[in-house]
Amino acid sequence: MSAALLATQSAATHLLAGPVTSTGGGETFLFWVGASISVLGALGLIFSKKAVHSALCLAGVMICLALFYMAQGAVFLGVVQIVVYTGAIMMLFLFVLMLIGIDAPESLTETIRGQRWAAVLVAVLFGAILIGVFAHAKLGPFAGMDQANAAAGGNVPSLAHLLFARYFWAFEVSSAVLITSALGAMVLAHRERVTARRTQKELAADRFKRYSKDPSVIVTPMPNPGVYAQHNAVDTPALLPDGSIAQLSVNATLRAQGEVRGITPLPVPLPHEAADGDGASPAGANGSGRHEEVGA
Amino acid sequence: MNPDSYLYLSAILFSLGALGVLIRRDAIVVFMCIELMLNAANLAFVTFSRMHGRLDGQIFAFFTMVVAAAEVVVGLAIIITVFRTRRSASVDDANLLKY
Amino acid sequence: MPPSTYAPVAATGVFTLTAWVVALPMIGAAILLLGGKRTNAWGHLLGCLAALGSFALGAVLFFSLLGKPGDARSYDQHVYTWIPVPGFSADAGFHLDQLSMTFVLLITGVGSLIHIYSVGYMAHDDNRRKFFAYLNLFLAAMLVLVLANNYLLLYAGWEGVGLASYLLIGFWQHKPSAAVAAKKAFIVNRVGDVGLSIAVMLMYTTFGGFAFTDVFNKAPGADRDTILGIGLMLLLGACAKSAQFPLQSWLLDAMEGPTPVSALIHAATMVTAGVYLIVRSHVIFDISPNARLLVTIVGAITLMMGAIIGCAKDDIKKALAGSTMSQIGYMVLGAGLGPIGYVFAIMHLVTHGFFKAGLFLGAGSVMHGMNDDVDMRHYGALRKYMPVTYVTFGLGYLAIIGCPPFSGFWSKDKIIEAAFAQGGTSGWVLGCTALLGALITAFYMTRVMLMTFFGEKRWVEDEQGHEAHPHESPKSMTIPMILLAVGSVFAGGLFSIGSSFANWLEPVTGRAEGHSPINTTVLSVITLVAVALGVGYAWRLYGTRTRPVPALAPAGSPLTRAARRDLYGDAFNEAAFMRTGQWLTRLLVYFDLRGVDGVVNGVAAGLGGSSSRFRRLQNGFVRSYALSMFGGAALLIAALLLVKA
Amino acid sequence: MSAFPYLSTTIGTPLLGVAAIAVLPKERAALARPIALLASLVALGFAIADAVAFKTGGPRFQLSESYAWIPTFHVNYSVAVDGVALVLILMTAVLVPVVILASWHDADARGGALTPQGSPAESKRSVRGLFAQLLALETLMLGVFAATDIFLFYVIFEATLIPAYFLIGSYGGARRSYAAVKFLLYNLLGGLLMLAAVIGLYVASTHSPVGAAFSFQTLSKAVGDGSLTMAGSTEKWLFLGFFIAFAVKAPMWPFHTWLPDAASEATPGTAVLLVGVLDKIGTFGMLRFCLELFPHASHYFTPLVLVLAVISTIYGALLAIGQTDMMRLIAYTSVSHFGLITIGVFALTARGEVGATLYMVNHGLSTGALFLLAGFMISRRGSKSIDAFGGVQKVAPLLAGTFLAVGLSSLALPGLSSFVSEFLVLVGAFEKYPVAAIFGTTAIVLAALYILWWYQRTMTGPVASSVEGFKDLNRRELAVIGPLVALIVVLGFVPSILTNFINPAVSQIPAHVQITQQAPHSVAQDSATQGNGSGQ
Repeated sequence: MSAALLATQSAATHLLAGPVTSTGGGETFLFWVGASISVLGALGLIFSKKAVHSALCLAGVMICLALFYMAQGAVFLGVVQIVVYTGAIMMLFLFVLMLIGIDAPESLTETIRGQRWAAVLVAVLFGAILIGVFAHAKLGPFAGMDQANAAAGGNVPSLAHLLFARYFWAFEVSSAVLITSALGAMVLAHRERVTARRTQKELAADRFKRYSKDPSVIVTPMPNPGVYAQHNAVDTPALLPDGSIAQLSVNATLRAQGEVRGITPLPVPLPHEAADGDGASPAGANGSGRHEEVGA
Repeated sequence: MNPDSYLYLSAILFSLGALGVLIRRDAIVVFMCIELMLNAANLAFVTFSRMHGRLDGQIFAFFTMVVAAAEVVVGLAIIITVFRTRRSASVDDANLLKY
Repeated sequence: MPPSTYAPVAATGVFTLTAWVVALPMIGAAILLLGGKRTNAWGHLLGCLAALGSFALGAVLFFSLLGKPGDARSYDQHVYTWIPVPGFSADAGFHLDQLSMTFVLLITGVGSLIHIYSVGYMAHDDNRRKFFAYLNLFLAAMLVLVLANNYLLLYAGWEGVGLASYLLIGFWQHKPSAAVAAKKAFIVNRVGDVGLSIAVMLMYTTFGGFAFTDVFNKAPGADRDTILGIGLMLLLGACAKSAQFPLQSWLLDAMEGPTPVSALIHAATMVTAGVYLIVRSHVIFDISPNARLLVTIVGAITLMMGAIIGCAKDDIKKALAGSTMSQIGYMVLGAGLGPIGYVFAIMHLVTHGFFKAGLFLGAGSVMHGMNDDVDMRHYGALRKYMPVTYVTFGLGYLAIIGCPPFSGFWSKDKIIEAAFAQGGTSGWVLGCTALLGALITAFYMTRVMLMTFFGEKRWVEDEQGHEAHPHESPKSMTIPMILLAVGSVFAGGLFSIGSSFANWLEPVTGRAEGHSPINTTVLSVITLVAVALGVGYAWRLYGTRTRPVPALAPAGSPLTRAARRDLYGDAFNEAAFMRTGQWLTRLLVYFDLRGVDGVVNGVAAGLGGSSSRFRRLQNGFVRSYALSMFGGAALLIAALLLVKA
Repeated sequence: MSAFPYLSTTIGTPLLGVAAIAVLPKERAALARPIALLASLVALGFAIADAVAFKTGGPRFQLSESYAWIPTFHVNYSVAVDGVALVLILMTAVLVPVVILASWHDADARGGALTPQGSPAESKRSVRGLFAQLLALETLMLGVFAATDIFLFYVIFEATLIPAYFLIGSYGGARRSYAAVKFLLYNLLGGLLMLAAVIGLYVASTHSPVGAAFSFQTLSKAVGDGSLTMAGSTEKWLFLGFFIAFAVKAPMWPFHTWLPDAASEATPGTAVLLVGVLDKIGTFGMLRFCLELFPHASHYFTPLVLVLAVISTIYGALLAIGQTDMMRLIAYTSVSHFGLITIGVFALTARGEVGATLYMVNHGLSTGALFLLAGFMISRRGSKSIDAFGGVQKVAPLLAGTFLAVGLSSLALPGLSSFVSEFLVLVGAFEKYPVAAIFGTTAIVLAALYILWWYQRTMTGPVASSVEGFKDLNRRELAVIGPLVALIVVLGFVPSILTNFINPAVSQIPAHVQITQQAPHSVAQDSATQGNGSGQ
């Protein structure tokens, strides 16, 4: 990271030299490395099965882009890119990913007939056209940012001058957009309660009603996870008096994910000890910390 | 290296983002691909800004970020809402509005 | 000599009664048709009265005409302007001259007799009132036809008689055969009507009008080809109406109608309208020898066809109908000969009107007595049971075979003579044909006579098992027969005394003396020999006791079989027109449904189908939409680039 | 502008009837019938008053009224009549009361002529709706003939589709919705082409010295004096836009296939209005708009139009012969008759135009009567098939008699009205296009064939078992058919009742249309100048 920053610095100083048609070696190096990473990242974004991997790939691409911004004299934007985009927005993505608990890998089998090859074709075509456009455009030499940045004494003051003068109205409107979107998100995420909240009394009565029909229903509170010398985490099941594991004491989500910590069985008791009913097998002294799958 | 290369990179990234939108079904990934497209556009803005020696391009990229942020917020909220009711975030599952 | 310019004077005084000649039967028909059942009781009397009144008016007009000099007997009466249109004005106007006067007398005279006859003949029919209404309608239409002073009104009358004929042939509508025959008659006549209407249109475009004054006075100045066209179209009309080859097929079927109808319409009057048309349009035919030639050919062919058919038919009415065809063939032949024949064609027409009406009424009387059986093989020996019928029928028979001094002799002989007088090859061919026709006429009429009134009784029970009880018909039927028999006996002679009839008509039709290559007296003798041969042969076949008439028709020679089938006229029509027509309509119905409508429905179905296929593109997958948007964007950019470049 | 708004009163009267029916309470719905009859009779009275007020020697367009409607586009509510429009208005006003009387029971649960079995759905047919729509249709039909503003004409032309669509679709037979949709789509297609042409004409007028106008008189005058000139191709396209709309309406081969379906599925009353009046808008439009606004294009397209018209004439007649359904048969005869009318219109002679106009009226009367009589038969027997009848004349002689009279008029028997018009059409065409006329004359034979064969199969022969117990015409039916038969006979003998109106109108058609007014060149002058010499 620091090497990249250094490269950025050198590129930035080089840029101050004026109109260019070719960049310096530092920026060239940065570009080729960054471009490779970002293209690979983009490909990873598209083709990774797990959404989390995609998100990470995207974050990588964004960081590369932030470096490019800086290298091109948009220092403020580069920082914002990292702080806002990579920091905030990507985190929002990850947060939502976790919130809705999607971690099952998405099947990449295409269901719409012809969609995939058509999409590839159109994308290639579009990219080719765009590249063709750029290739044929009379772009001329690059003016560089030095004059513009220097106008108000640096990149940030210059941007501020522009933003709060010429683009003031747009700036205000964008704030309205942000507020509206925040409101919208709240409205959308809000779940309207359609029935009155059920009191504890009602819940208890209900529970017993169900118990009367189905004895397997548990009317008592769920057992707490186990608390042992070995572990006291939520994924550690409690032991029942007979030494067996109380599955119910572990959170259902963890159970479903098979994340229930195993326990090292205690040394097998002597037959006379077994006779007095203490068949439980407390955790062995040699219990390791490794996870073990517990057969259900 | 010619600074035009940034533009080519931007084009490639944009197309890849679009490709992702077209072939991925997970709404969140689709959203990410959209972000990629926006970022590709931003890169082009910054490059053009440098080309013309004016800051307006950067301002534009700045606004793009604002809009992207707003869009992500609302979009993710929609995804959550949809997920709540349908237990699915696949864009293909929401296909009732058709012929 | 062709007559001088056609210049009728406006009718005044007594001649304004002309319109009433037409109006009386028309009013009669209107009252009887609109009055409905209320007029049932006295309807037939009103019908007779209208006919007699018309006849009386005709007589008055006749004697008034006689009081004028020969070349001043032409009157025009304008009643009202029928169709007033810029550049086209069709009058309802009447023209009275010797020719139309002759017809008025024939039509109203014979018509009145047949009205009277029908009182008895139709006494048992529930619809007698309607019958008389139709008869009156016929009289009115026929009078319009012969009295019209322009071709359009003539055409109206022409179609009017066609309608009356249709109504009367199909009078017994519950008989499918009658209904079919009626329809056939009307449709075949319509083919002729096309000819007549095209003729009228040609006249209009050529002469700027179709009144007789326009046509007759301007025809000599017109283009010869146009005149020929008009002549041919008129001939087409005449062929249909007068049952001439090739439109002869309807007449034999028309015998499905009640017998008085056959007598009046299909023997005496309506079928002769074609002859009237040709003679009336003599100016046209005078100019165009080619048209005339075709007329004679048609006449000669029909003459022979009718005669041959008449020989083979066992149905008494059909035998007589064949005879009618043949006799009208004579008239058409006569008319086609031009000025030398016009007069005799009309004279034969009148005498034929008498004797053929008499013959038909006699046949009706026989049928009346024989439970409406028409098969002559079931007759025989009726002379003892129906003496009046026998005598009147016999007189008509003598008239038609041309036995002197009966009517037919005078008129037919003249036509044969005129045919020879035509000269050249055509004269010989036509003359010989006419002569042969006379022979065959004698044969088949003798056959009818012998099979009906002589020989053994061959009566059979009818379908209900009623035995035939031949009896003489009531007075109302016999009196008209007697009167017509008188006409058949004397009319020809009267007309020929001092060429009175020829002189009477000459101002209208013009007249030319022909020069027969054979001496007229010799020719008459030859004709009589031919007649005698025909009679003798028939006697040998049917008259001698040794060879009784078989009750069932023998197979006969191919010619006989062909004649029984009307010389395959119907078979030809059926194959050539009916079958192809049915095939064509069926094809077109299919084409309309699958082709024209199919294209329309196909376009609709195609649009509907493709839209429901396009609808499938709306598959609900947002990615699919995004793909098309993206593709569209790519295309747009590409298009922009292309346009820019 | 006349002091009394004759035409608007005539046009508006049926609308008053509609309003009266609309406020009828549901339980008094049966009153809709007498109200409708009354309204249509009053309208007939006003129509006769129009005819009386019309001065036959006066200017071409009379009784004109004009009020601004959409001033921005120079659209006016302008109505006026010439003789041609006047006789068509009279015909419409005569036919509507007759149709209303004939449709008396068409909305009944079981009385519908086409639905003798009366499925439960049929009982929902609204009496008020039927008669209100008949009256509304009358208003539109009267208006379309009276309109002299082209935009107004177009609007009414299209508006007639609305009640007609519902009349077919709500009160028709089993396949009524198919027929109604087909009718609507076909006519809408034509109407859209016409709309394009109307707009095109307007645009053309804005570029001319006349200035923007929709007024028919203004445009016609401008076309005549050369101030409105269109490029040749423009004129042809505009002509085609109008002509195709009218050809669909008329209906001409090959645009005719909607008619048999519509006519056979509609109630007889609706069929009468459809074929008797609505289709006349097509031929009326050709006569008034196509010829007068686009004279060069009309002349250019005349051969094509005549060929199509001749095909229609023969094709319609042949198909009529091949039909087994009575209503379809009549529809095809109409295709044939409309072919003849079109021949008359495009003959471009005074005879042809007068004949065509007369034909429109006579066809309305005779075909209308045929439809109604067929309807009477169908309502008795419950079948439209010809084979279902036989020997009707024995049990219902009056029905058979009137049928024959009307049928004879349809086959143009002299003495009945159609003859006059048919002959005029053929003569008018013969002057200029003898070949077309000669082909047209085949209709004389074919018409006899389809009418008489139909008569033979249904009316004559032994009484079919299904026909036994047929009642003869009742009083209402007599009142329906009597006036029509009387008119057919009277107009056959005295067509001058109508030609008095039509002749001046035709002779006042502007000269630029190049209608041959004079009688054909006569050889009389030749022979007069050449003395007594023979012709060439």
